[in-house]
Amino acid sequence: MLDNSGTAPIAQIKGLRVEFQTKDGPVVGVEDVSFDINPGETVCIVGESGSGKSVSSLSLMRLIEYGGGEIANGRLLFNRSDAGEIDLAQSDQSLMRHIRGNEIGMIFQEPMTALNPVFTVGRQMTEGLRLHRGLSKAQAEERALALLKQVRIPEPERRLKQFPHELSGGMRQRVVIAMALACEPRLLIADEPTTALDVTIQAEILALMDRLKRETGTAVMFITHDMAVVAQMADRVVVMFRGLKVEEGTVEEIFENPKHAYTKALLAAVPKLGEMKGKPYPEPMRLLGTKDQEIKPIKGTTETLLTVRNLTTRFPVTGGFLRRTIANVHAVEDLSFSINKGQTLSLVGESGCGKSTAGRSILRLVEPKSGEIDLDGKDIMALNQRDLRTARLDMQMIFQDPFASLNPQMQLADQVAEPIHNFRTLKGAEVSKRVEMLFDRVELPRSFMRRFPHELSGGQRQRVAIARALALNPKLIIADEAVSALDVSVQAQVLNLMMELQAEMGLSFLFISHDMAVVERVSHQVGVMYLGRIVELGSRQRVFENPQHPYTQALMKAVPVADPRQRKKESELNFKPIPSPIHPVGYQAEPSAYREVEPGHLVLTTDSGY
Amino acid sequence: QDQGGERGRDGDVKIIYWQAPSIMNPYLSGGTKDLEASSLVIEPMGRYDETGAMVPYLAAEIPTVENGGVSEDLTSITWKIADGMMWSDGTPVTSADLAFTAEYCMHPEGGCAQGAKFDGVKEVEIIDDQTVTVHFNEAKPNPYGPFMGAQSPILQKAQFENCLGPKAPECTEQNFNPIGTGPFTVTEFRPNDVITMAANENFRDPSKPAFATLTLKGGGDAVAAGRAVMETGEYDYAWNMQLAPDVLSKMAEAGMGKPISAFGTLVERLEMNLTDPSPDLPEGERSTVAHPHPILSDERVRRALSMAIDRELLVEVGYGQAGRATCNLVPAPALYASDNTECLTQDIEGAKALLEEAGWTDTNGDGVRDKDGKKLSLLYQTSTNAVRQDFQALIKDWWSQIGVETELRNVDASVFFGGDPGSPDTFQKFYADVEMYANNFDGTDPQAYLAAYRCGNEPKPSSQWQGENINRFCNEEYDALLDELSRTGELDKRGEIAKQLNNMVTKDSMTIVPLVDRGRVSAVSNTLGGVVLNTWDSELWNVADWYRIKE
Amino acid sequence: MTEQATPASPLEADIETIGALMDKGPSKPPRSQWRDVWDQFRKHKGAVFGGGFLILITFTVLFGPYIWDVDPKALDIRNKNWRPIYTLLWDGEAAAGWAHPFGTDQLGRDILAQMIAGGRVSMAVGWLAMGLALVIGTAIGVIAGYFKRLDFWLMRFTDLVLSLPILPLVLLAVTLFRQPLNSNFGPEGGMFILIVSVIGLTSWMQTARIVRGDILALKEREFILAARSIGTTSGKIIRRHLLPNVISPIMVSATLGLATAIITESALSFLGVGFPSDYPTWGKLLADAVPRMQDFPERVLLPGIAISLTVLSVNYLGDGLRDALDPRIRGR
Amino acid sequence: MLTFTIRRLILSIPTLLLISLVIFGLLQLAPGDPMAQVPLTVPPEVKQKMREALGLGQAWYIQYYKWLVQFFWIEPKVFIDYLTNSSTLLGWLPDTSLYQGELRVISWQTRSPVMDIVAQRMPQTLWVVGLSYIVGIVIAIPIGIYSAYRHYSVFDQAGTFITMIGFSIPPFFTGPLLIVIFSVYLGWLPSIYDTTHVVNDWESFKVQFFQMIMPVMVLALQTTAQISRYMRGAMLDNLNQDYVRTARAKGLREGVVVMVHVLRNSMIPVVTVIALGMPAIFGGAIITENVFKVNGIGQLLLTALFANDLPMVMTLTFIFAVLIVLFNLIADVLYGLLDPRIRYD
Ligand SMILES: Nc1ncnc2c1ncn2[C@@H]1O[C@H](COP(=O)(O)OP(=O)(O)OP(=O)(O)O)[C@@H](O)[C@H]1O
Ligand SMILES: Nc1ncnc2c1ncn2[C@@H]1O[C@H](COP(=O)(O)OP(=O)(O)OP(=O)(O)O)[C@@H](O)[C@H]1O
Ligand SMILES: [Mg+2]
Ligand SMILES: [Mg+2]
Repeated sequence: MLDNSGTAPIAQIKGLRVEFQTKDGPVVGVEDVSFDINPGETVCIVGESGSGKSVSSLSLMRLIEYGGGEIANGRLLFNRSDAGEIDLAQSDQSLMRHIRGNEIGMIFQEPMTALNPVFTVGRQMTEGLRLHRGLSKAQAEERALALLKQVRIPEPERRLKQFPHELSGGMRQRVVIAMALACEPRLLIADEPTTALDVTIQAEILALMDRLKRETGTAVMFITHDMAVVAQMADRVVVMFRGLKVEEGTVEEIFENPKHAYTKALLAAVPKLGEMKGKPYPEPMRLLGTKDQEIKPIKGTTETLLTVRNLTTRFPVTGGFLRRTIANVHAVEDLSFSINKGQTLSLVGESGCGKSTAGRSILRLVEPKSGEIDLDGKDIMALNQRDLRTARLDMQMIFQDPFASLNPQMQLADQVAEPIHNFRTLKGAEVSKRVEMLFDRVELPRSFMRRFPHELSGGQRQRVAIARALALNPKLIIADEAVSALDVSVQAQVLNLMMELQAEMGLSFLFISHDMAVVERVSHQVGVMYLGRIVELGSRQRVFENPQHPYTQALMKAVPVADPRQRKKESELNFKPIPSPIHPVGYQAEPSAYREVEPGHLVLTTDSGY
Repeated sequence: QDQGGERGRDGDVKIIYWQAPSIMNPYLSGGTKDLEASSLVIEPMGRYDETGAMVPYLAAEIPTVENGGVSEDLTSITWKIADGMMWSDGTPVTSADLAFTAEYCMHPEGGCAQGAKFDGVKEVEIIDDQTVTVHFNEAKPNPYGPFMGAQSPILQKAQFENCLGPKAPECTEQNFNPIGTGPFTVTEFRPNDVITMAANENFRDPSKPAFATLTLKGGGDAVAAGRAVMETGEYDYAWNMQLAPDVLSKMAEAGMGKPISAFGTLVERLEMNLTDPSPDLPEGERSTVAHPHPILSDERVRRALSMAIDRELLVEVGYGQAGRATCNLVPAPALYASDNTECLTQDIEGAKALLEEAGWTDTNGDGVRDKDGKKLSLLYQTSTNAVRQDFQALIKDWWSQIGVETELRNVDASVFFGGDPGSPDTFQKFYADVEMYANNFDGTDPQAYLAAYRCGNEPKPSSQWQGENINRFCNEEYDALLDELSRTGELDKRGEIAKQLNNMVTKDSMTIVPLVDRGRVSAVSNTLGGVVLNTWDSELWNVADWYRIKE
Repeated sequence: MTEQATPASPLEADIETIGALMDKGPSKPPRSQWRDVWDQFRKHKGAVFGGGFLILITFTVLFGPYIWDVDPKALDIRNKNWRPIYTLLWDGEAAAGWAHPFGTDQLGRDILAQMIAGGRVSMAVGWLAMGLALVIGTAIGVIAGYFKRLDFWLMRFTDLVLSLPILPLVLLAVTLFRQPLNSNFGPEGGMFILIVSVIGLTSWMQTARIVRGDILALKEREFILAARSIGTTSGKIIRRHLLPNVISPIMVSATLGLATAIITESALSFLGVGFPSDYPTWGKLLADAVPRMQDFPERVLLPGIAISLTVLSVNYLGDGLRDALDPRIRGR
Repeated sequence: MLTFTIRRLILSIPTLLLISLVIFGLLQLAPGDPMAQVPLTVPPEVKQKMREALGLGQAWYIQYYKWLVQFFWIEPKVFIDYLTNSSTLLGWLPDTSLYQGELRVISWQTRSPVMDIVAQRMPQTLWVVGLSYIVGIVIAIPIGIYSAYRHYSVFDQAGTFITMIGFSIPPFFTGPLLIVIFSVYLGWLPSIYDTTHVVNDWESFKVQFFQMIMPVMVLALQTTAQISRYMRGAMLDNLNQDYVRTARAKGLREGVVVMVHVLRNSMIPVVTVIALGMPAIFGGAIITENVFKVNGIGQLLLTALFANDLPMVMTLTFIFAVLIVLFNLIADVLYGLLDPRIRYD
């Protein structure tokens, strides 16, 4: 696989430089990048956010022009099977149209928006086939069906007639992959195809791509910043940093013997499942470049801050003539746990299992149906709207998507200051002092205070969200997937920051995530959720080292390991589709009953649906 | 000239009325447009011609005292239908139709718009198949109300029999398509839009009308109507060209048609409010005789206001050949028209002197006269209409020259002329100091017209603000003269009294300040012959005589 | 924290402080938000022209009467129907002269003075009615979109107003309110308030619908939830978070609203229910001149051009402002 | 979707009743008198009699109730009778004869049933105003698309310029202007619309075509200006979406990318805007109809207003209100149909 040296590389990027024209003059997206891709090989491009990975791939498709970019320099040699080698940078758009989709396929970064919302999946899949292959409608549909089967989408016939929003994120991503594969391109570019997905689906998709590559011999250019994924997928790795290629090598070389400082830093920042084995308390990560950092475990206290008992949240599904509720989404079902002061409880689980809803229910941002919430002696459920507002002084939330949770029209300083203004905890010049302090605290330059959210990177935005959550000195912070959207190096920093704050200020966290490695790093307690219920709850050490519930075990298995020598096989994975959380109105959910396997380690005994 | 010939030889004639006719029954609508449209189809016993003289239509002759048609004591009139008069459906016109027409209009629940025409009628007696006698309650010096003129045409009994009183509005078919004796019959009536007609097969003169069909289109505005006749030649005849003279003459230059005009009794006038319209008064006392007008009660002020006006210029600006400066309320017929002309010359200096004399002086030098701390400031209202607005501007200008401040107001015509007692803006309520509009009288006799200014006939709360004595004029002498007029049958004597009455409200007291004797203007295509503009009856009175001029 | 270190190799130094903390370019001195808005606005040529022209027109109608101090209502009947001064270029005989550079109308009123006076009224009516419509439309739209319970009724109320006939409404308003307004603001002021209110009150519906639609979508965005979680009250959520985000459709409504207001006023005048007869507005000048359009084309063209140019410049101004106010576009 | 529609339809009944009450109240309160057009020569007491004959003296609630009964009970009966009696569509059904000569909504001006006149006016209104709407849309959409695609290009600027001028010039000016040019000077087109004209062959079609050009164009100008703005805005919103890039990555031609992928998405808001503009078609165009003497619904309303023909104004306004409510609903439903992401239940 690796030494196809006999055949010529399918694509060669030589000295690529891409510029964007902006109001402040030209901005360089990619400075100088060169690498080759050989047939049947997977080349992973890694690097921090904004390092030019997407720009390089778009340049190869010559789509960069539509985004306002310009290939200022360099050659993009592409080996066409019949017509020999051509320079894509020089070819005209009509030739490019022939190549795009036909000889080079591309999977885009955002599966959610990459599909046209108003056309059926079938329509969008057959388009390229009919264009490039000249198939009739029926033939194209047949081929699309075959493709959907190939990417293992359940009920493929039905999917063809569905619209993108009717599919789950994982299915949509698979449709995009199938579409990119439709004309059996010789080169497939996959731009972070799994970043937005949770572990189980990610594992499925990675396995699928690997299989397809093996079966069709397509060369793959795989862009990601997740080192674990790289370890699972890559033949060769190209490391990019600030628009430059800093290192290139086989996957083993890179992982076992990184040369460049950035690569080392990157690898150091990757949390690895099992690293915390034997340690009872979470501790900050050791990052490169912070030599004098002192690693102290965070113990927290044994004093209870938050107690949640039998929390149930349902969303009504209305329908029928008078808009009556005909069914309920049982998003959170009989949830009980508690968090101690200065400690972190993590909720993990599959997408859609009710983690976010649980977090929001505690803040009563969605109204729970029943249950008790007790925050430091205050009965949250009993509060009226006014007192609830006051109660939120003590509990704050960091939302799942930092970009969505910031007002695009407001300057960051104002957004961070908003809670202070709301509660008038400070006045006048003190407010700006506090905001400056918060920016320093989350290590954002003060010059960012006047910026708008879109002018920041994802990691920076997440810091703003954290700063905002800290503005009122809360006792509890609910961090909903606070780090999932970040690239590893930034993620590590943010995690360290959170732990640092916890150590200093005695904050408690409810940490919601689906990334098991991260959870292992930060939590004192872990709750595994499935279909609205906690199926397993206990101290992090117990749950991770001795998983009892079958779902927890499956979840552990799906986590990709950042080690190229421990690749998972597709056959090892078997996921059941999640059953529907929607039940008719009269449905009586049975209460959860737990068995205590060890002290403080509870496992659900009643039916979880898994 | 018309060579004559068979009926319908000249094809189609197209008439445009910028106000579209909405009904073909003049008894249900007093609107001029409806009256004139229906005059193409239904006819009275006799009509007034362009000189105001009566000509028989369905009647054998016009009844007079001389020929014995009108009784000596003026209490009855006998109409005789000429021989061979036929409805368009071929049945003969009989005295029963006449009697029915009177019954139709006099029905108490019918809301007949021409009720005034049948005022004082005691009964309509059928003498024989072709003769009826109308008996009046008392002596009628002018007995030509019923069955005479465009307002009172004959309806066919057979058609309207079931449409009496409250049933009248339900007879849509009848109201849109009356069977008549006129030169045309309705083919299709589209209310407020277009009427298509065809020549009446049973019309009494076999060579008339010259046109086989007639289209009467409605809608738009006067400019567009004039344009269609005089500039594009799409239409043959356009009604009521109320346009500024320069616009009209410009259109005529296009050479497809020309404006024609004729004078009647319509006078554009200023009415002076003799009572106080001040909003400070309690509602119900504003503009009532309880409070005389603080400024305009003084005859000298009224006179000064009149003297400041240059009527000739008004005519030039507003009406051109369709107007004549006048000082009279009754400008015609000659028999009743007073000959006073003294107001025709503008006299700014005289007006100023008169105001000085009345005690109005400009003490603070702001250009507006005052007296006892009260400014000589007037509110001048009229209905919305381009010419009236020009008049307002000009008159305001002149009045400012003599030190009178004027506030202008124009009110939508449907409100101004509507009698809604709830609205403060009607001309009857007269919540202003001066107002301007035009009025005339039907036919040739001004008695009822002059009787409007009788004491007590003013609009007031107790009469729901209805009443015709708009100025709240009150003069015993005037009332006595009116009584005398109603007793007098002799024409010359009547003329004398009418002139005297006219002078009392205009020249002598300046209660009414006449401005312009407004003629009717219509536009007629150069290819349309036989048109004689008539202001005393329907404009389309002689449509049977119209013909196409062949090049 | 991040800007002071100056290590040997920039790349190495960057790695020292990995990640998101550094700007690649030199960090620019902080600038005020309004500077940015202004900079972006300045780059939009149309907007600058539009704004400039609007200022010019506003100044002309505001201060014109002091420079060209002819009374627009003064009649000069001997000098009626003058042509504009430029007709002398090809027709030496024409009645024209510097006394009335734009000519006079059929009563000898100076057209230049009338244009200036008319502009004052038209611009005032346009701006005020548009402002009123915008305020009402935005308020109703925001409330309907934000408070689910009120939505149905407010939208049906919008339907109701949409179906009200404007002419009887004007007449009714005149009847009911002229007297009190007259006594408080004078006849012209009173009528002005009346017309502005009626136009404003009957033209907010489009804005309301659009704003409501946008608010409904915005409300589901997470930053609104975030704002609630940090204790922002509903009023402040609307003011700080929702309104700035619907500025773009509001701008479009404003542009169209100004034009509609000026035209509605002129249509009312045309139908005879607008301002008093001697109260010039562009719309009325235009309507009055239509019958004499062949002889005196300038009388329709002057107000016509004035209206069009105003509307056009407001449109460009709106485009520019919208771009300038949107930080996402401004960043580019 | 169906239940949503039915639910909204049912809820719109009380709304419409309320609207009818408000309109009725407004018209009752508004000043004006149906007798205003009767000449002053007719004495006041006669006018008073005429008013009484029109039923004007009654209390407002009695008048309102009468109107309600007439409009909602008697007129539908007449309509059903018409359907089963003389319409070609349902003429085969047995004659229903529901209408027993009760009093219908009668116009004060013409003393004839309002609905008959409305039915008479509908064809020309639909022809002229409807066609102008279609023409306007047909012109506007390409302009909007191309302006957005070539954002800030010369074409975009010129398009904006012309549409804005079109939008800002009132029809009472453009109408006479066109008449002066094309009817007076050039003599190509008639200045007066013939509502009785029947199209039955090529010649008469040409006549119809010529008489429709000017009013249609004057009206289309306004539509074009508005719709092209919306179209441009919607296109701009969609051109930068990710799925556009996906479409390009499939190797589709620009034409297909823009005209299929982007256009389809952009049409969603535009189609609803178009639907919302529909009631105005049935409502006619007051000034334009008047200028060209098209005498459709708009002119009918105008004359009725000036004649204070309350039953006519009331009925027309209410029909208009019904259409507005209906088309608002249609717009919402269309939105749901066109955008698969929106589900109403
Ligand atoms: N349209 C654009 N206009 C201006 N600058 C751009 C544009 N697109 C990308 N850039 C710049 O180009 C650089 C590289 O961006 P690119 O999207 O390739 O990053 P990336 O490596 O894909 O990051 P991520 O992991 O966040 O997707 C960044 O600095 C970015 O700001
Ligand atoms: N507002 C809502 N109305 C109806 N159903 C909802 C609503 N919010 C969430 N749900 C449903 O509740 C369930 C739980 O959703 P939730 O967002 O809590 O999942 P999650 O565990 O946070 O998933 P993810 O990892 O994707 O964020 C899902 O089935 C979701 O579809
Ligand atoms: Mg990227
Ligand atoms: Mg979530």
